Amino acid sequence: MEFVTQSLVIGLTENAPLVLAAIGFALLYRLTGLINVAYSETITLGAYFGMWINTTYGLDFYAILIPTGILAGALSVATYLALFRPARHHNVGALELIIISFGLSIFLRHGLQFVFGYPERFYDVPSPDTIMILGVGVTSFRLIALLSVAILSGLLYLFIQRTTLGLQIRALASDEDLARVSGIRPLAVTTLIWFIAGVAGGLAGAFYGVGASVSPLLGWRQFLLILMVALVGGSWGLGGVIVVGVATSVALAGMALQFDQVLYAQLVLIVAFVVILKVRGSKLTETAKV
Amino acid sequence: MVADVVVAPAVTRPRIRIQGAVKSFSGRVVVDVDDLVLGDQPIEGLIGPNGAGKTTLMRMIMHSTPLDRGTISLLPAGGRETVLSSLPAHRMAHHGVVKSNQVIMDFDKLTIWDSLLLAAAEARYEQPHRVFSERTVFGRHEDEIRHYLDYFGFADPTAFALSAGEKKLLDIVRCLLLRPSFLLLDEPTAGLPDELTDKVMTVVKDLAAAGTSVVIVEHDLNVIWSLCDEVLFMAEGSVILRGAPHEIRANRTVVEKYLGEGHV
Amino acid sequence: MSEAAPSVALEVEGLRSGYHGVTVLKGLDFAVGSEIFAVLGANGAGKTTLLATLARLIPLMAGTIRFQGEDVSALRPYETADRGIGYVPQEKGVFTDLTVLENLNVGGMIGARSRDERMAEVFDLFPDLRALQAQKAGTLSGGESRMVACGRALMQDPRVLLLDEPTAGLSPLYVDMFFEKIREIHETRGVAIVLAEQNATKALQVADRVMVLSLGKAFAVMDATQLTTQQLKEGYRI
Amino acid sequence: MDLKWLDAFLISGLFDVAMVMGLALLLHLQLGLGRIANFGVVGFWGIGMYVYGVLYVQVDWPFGDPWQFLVCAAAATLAAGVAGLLIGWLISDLDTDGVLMGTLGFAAVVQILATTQDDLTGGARGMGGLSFPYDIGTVKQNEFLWLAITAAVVVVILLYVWWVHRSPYGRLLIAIGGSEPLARSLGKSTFLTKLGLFTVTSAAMGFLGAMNGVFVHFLDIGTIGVAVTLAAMVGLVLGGTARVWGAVIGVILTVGLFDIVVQSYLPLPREWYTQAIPVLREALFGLALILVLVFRPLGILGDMRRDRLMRKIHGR
Repeated sequence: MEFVTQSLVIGLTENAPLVLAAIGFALLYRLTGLINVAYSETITLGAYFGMWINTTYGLDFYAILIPTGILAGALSVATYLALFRPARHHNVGALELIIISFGLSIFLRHGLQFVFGYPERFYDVPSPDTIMILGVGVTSFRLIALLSVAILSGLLYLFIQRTTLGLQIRALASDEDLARVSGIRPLAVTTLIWFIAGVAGGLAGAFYGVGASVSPLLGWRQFLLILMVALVGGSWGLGGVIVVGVATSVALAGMALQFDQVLYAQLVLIVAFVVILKVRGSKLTETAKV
Repeated sequence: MVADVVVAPAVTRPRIRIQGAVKSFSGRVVVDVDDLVLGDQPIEGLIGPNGAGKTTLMRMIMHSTPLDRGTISLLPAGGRETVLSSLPAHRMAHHGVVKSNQVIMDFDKLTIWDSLLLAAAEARYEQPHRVFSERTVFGRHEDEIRHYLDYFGFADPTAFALSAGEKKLLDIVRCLLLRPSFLLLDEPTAGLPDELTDKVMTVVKDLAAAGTSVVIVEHDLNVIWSLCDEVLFMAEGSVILRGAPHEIRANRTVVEKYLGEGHV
Repeated sequence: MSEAAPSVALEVEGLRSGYHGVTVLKGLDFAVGSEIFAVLGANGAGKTTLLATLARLIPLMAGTIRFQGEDVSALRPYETADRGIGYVPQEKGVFTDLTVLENLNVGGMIGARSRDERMAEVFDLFPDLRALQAQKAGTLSGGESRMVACGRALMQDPRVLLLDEPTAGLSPLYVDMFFEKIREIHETRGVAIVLAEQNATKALQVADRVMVLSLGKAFAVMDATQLTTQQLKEGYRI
Repeated sequence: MDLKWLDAFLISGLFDVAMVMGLALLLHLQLGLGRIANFGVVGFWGIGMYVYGVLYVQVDWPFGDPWQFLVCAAAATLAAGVAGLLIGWLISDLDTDGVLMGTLGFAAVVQILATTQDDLTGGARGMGGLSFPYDIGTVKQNEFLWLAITAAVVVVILLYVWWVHRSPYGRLLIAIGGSEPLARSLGKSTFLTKLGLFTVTSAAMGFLGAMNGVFVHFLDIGTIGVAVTLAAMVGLVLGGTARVWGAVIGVILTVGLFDIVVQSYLPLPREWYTQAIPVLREALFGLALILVLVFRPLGILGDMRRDRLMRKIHGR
């Protein structure tokens, strides 16, 4: 019993940003069909943006969330307009687009390393209190991070599900041609999606950063997990991403408690996800065009 | 359902038997064939209004569209029955069941020669350790390929197929090189100039005369009326009539289904 | 609704188009006024290509399309939608991931009139949809999803409605109902309708004029009442 | 042998070029012909290197070099081949997204195992004890010979690739890369073909990994990072994914230019060498990958010219 509560509390508080990041990634994937490897750097840069605003202007952590989100969103839109959209216009194939995003990811990551060097950096925030929840000590930051992520995910979910813009996004994702003849402007809506995905990624980065530390590899370390959650959970919609994300977080924490090495938990998860994908992939071999 | 136009099946002709085959897309039943045997006659035409399920039925036979339920089996000319619907798509060609494509499909990085050699090449030469087998494969199939190239008059077979007509023709020649015993043609003449249509039809007739069963789906009904020994009329997912071309052409139901009731 | 459409809604000159380098439509000339204009023809005649070209989903190879006097040949689909061309494609007319209500709302993003008003009109036209509002469009029956597709296009307040085989694969009950609705849409709203249809009998009952397409060419363009069965059979090559 | 003209930097630079060229040539078969985007090249290379290292160092062999090398390298090749078979089976019927996840995941798994099994691999501390399977004199002479052997292996791979382009097998790979459903309808088992391709190329990647282990003498989990995959990919993409010589030209222009010319001959600040230069290298490689794919997706050499090739081998 103790094990279960521990896994739950640790998993949810430590890995809360994962859910937010996966939602953003999955949105982009579902709408544009693009696996954006450079999304990991949107997360990293979000963490840096937040830290920069926080340490330069001495702003409170919660005050920096809005500018951080906007900056990360703008960055995400910039990569779309400067890179992925022109590439699409040049008729670059889907496979090449992934490689481009892989190149962008590496470029940004190592560009950051070149500028900031290796040392890990920290947000300038008052040292957190530790609160006991179900017998597990949790820092107040992580608790608030969990709360914020839950609220943000909820807001994002509502935005996508309930607003007119969200409806346009879902319509475009569902059937592009039909959306176009229904009067939806693909460019505007696609830009919006990149912005929202960027905001989600950037905020996830800020939460990762304030929870631990900031380094150029912050986002890349999480990327495989985000990719797996988004690919596997995404087929059941946004709700699926959230559920799979939460389950992954808890499983990660639970296995970390069980095994002597945290890495084994990742190992098990990677294998599990690839097997799920394989089993589902074989079932999905629907009508070929021959 | 099938009108009782009983024809004594030719013994040596490969046939395909479709039993209780059902396929629906998002709740709509597209194909529902109770019991149907194809291949009793050398060339059979499959016609019917839009959405009758002709292309879907063809794809079900090739197992590129999985069946919801039912079985499709091949009764070869003198051999054991093979259940096609439990085989993966690439095994169809091994049993001589081959289909041309309705939509133009081509390997855009392969030349015409490449494409034909690919179709003709045996699997044992296409192994990672047999990288020196090109001459062998070329030698084995050169004459046959040259025959088709000359017959259809490809402009430059060492180059890529450029026009839609050339691609369509290439698709058909690929099928022929697979030495089909049961050939399904899905709109073979769409986009082809008339003289090539005639050439394709001549080849199809020769093939049928040599023992291959041919089933052809075609929108240009002139082709159907002049080429087929038997015509199957499909509507709402099942074959509701079959018979000689003139019988089908004169049939009230066919005219009704095509033009709507009242137009007889 | 009360506002009368200009006498010529669509003018098409020398239209050629197709897919993957195949010319499907080989030079069409016709004009559609404030009427129901039926495009008849057998499989593969080019009906679907024609409607998708008019909706600007397929680029023109040659020719022009004018809509209420304006050349729309180079416009994008969402621009023609804004100007008042509504399009209901064959079979795939609904956003399967969205609910019925959401499907209708997507259409309602265009146009000045209040969305609720238009929604009420659509529900008056297709009362069955009222009960299905919350259902995912992908789970509907064929007839229901055709109603949603039609409703979505009507929410755009179109001046011209392009309907691609609205009754293909539907049960006879729905077919009759649909043709009545098409008549009703045209008469009460003054919407010009281009109706691609294989079922000649039904189309001729509602259409003012018809064009019979045969292998990408116009076999005949004339008043619906003048078309003979013999002409039809020739056009269909039966 | 007088090797005064050859400094240590140059030998290791050339070795890097040969190693990456070998990987890029193998990646060419997967990506350029079969259109399978392997983002886990380093996993197969790394598993070869570590299996070789662990067997060579930790097992008490009854015989010495060169047999010890041959046996261990064979085992490394086999291990990488089996890994290729397994991963190939997992991803062969998935689309690019699944392939990305499977291969990236595999590379992560190899790195995790190399880290956690530290009683065998030395983990983060690294593992020494490897040496050349011969001794012909000075360190420089030994290294030079190994470089020559590696270059010969790469030439063999190049020849193989050259022949694949001229074989029914290569034609089938190109067909599968172009349209899998169409290839299937022609009776080709696309699944088995992809599986075979993945097994063979992965095994070869593993063998190259073992050869790398011999040269560097010291295995370190830092060397099995994504940089290896990137180097092979950027070289191949720059030169031209679809062409035989693409990998050769591209790797010379990327790894060759950077590891040899920039690192050895450009007057860069000394303190840059430890940290800044490798980082700069990756950043530039990433940038090159983007620029090439956006502005010239087929690389310097452009698309494959099957029309010319067909004319050459079969006449008009």
